[in-house]
Amino acid sequence: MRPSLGAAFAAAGCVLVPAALFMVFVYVPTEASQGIVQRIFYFHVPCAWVAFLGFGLSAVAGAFYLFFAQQVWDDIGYAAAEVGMLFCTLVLITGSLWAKPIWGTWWTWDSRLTTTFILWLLYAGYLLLRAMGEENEQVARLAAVVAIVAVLDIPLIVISVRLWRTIHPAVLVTRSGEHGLEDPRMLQTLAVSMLAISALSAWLFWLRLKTLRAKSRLFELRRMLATAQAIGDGAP
Amino acid sequence: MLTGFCALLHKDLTLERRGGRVVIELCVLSLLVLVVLVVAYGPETGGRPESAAGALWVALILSGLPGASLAVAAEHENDCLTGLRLSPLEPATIYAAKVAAVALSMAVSQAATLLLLVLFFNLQFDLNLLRLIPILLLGTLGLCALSTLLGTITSRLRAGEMLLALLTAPLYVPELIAGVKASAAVLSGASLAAVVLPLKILAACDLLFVVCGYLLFEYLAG
Amino acid sequence: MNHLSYLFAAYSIIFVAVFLYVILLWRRQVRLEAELLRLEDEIRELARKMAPPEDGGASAT
Amino acid sequence: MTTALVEALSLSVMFGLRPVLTEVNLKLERGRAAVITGANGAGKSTLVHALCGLIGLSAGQARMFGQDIRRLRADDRRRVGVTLHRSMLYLNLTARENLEFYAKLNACQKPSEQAARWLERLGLGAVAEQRARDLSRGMEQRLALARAMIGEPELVLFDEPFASLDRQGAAVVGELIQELLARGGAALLTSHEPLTVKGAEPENYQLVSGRLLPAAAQPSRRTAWRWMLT
Repeated sequence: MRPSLGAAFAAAGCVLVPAALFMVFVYVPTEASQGIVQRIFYFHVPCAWVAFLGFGLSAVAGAFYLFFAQQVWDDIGYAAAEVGMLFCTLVLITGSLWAKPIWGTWWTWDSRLTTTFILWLLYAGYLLLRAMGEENEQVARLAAVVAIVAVLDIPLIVISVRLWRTIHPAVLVTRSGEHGLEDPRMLQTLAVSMLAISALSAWLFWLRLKTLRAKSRLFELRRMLATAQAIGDGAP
Repeated sequence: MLTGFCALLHKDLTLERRGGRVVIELCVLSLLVLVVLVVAYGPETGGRPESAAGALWVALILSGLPGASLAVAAEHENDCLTGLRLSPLEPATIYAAKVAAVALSMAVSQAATLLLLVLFFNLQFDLNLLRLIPILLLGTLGLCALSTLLGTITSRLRAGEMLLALLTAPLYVPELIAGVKASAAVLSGASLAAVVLPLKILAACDLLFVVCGYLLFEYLAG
Repeated sequence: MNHLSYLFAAYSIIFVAVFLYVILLWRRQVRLEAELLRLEDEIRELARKMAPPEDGGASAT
Repeated sequence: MTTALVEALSLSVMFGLRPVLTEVNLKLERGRAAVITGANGAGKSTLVHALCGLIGLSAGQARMFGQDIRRLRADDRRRVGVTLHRSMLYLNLTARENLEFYAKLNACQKPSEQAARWLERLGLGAVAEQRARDLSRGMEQRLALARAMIGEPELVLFDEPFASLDRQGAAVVGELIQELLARGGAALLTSHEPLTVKGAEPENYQLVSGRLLPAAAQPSRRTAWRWMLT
């Protein structure tokens, strides 16, 4: 079997994910003020990063699809949105699990949380459209438009929600412009898990894209067969 | 281009005058939403300006979505949209005229809603209410721009109206936040300074949605 | 301040979710590929049957 | 003058899995008319839709006035008149209002005069103030034809123009087409039965399962198969 990009992502994931887990659970020191729950952070942040990346890719692919009308862009947009949605869900769940012991509540309508939740809702709508609408060009184009508008909407949501207080910790970039991780091992752990989740999500994206490409190919073949049969019927 | 826009708008207004159902549907839905919210709030919470502002915007969005899909669906009735696409008009002109028509019908229902709001929530009839008008107009424009754009396709689908609501409502959230904030400030008699930022957000969203619609409509009309 | 259960819950949910997603995709892929193979065979079969190239004279286009 | 007014280059259309049009080639020059006959479902309406750029092509190209249909400029679109199966009239507008509206869209100089003229021309004077909803099928068809003609097009594509017209209506449409051809226009008509156009020698085609053939030809099974497999 020839080596493929997907296999490379899978291999990178196989190495990096255990490494990241080892660093999270064994290597990194426990943070002083939050205790052990703080270790959720090392996967929470990469998940958020990957979710945003997925949604962004989905919007870009949507624009390309509208412009070039090639099926492959539609497939890329769909796959990216779905993987983005998976990690966005994980961000919300891990965030809640961190918030319960630290803030004493699962959920609060804080600006950062609200923004993320609305993002989740936007793409929930997108995926529902994909699932409920028919599988045709029109729905694909509408999905592309939704992805594009949704991405443009994000900065606006961020601005409008800024009007509220935020209690979400700003760890990576604090007010003074530095990162808030006092021990260098924490930064190393974050970097490794960032790579691990990126590789994992790239692999998932690649897998999903493969099923979508297979589906498109299947559709093409069915079309060819239908053409053949129609010609057979039409001939005397 | 302007003649085309005027012709389309004139056509929509004639149709609406002649037994169109959009304005009536919008008014009835707004009325229902207001009544439901007044009952649900109860006398205590219902007395606060924030509640009134929230009710106003819930009425706006809940009546606006079906209203817009009704207006867009009218264009599919006898394949009229195809007729428009065959005409020399640019898709963007068709979009602009449709948004204007939907926004006009919503503005009418909004006037009625405002009147009912004052009655139901025991507000003061004074000039202060006039300050709500620009806020509401901005909010209406944004909602119309979004729902007309997305409604063009969803109104042809099976679960179209639900999908339209699912797609539009989250996109509309920034306007909703800003609009409720601004309306609450106005109703509680706060100074103008409190309204400036929400108004800016509303205007920015409107601009974004209108530009998106203007650029993307031609891909959806096809 | 020992909230180990939250930590484990978070990490297990991540990996369970990813695992389930992979299983889902894998099953879908297997099904699609079987269908693809079947269709490709069918087309090849048709092509073989119709292969004898002989110009009928009448143009179809 | 040599550019074709409307042209299809190996145009193919698929609806989902169903091939509706396959490798259609067609060229219509000034002063020419084409009549396309075919059974129901043979793809006549789809061909008209595809030529107007209303549906996506799975292969090939549709051209009007020498330009790709998707990039047709606004003032060239004014030179085309189309009727389709559905009349594209606003049911709650009167016949006159419908015509005036479409006249304005086509940037006619005097919309109301144009509308009055075409109402008269197609014998709709008596029903001018009736809503399109209340018109009979034949009257609606006449109004749809007036709608297509109101921009004084050079090229008309009429899908089943005679379907529900009486003899008098058909005669009027025949005259319209004759005039159009005389002033150097072109007409493409579809019909489920062979028809003649007075004063013109139309090119006759038939559509069989989505393939356009000369009216006399018989499709060859082998040729079609070979096309499919390459």
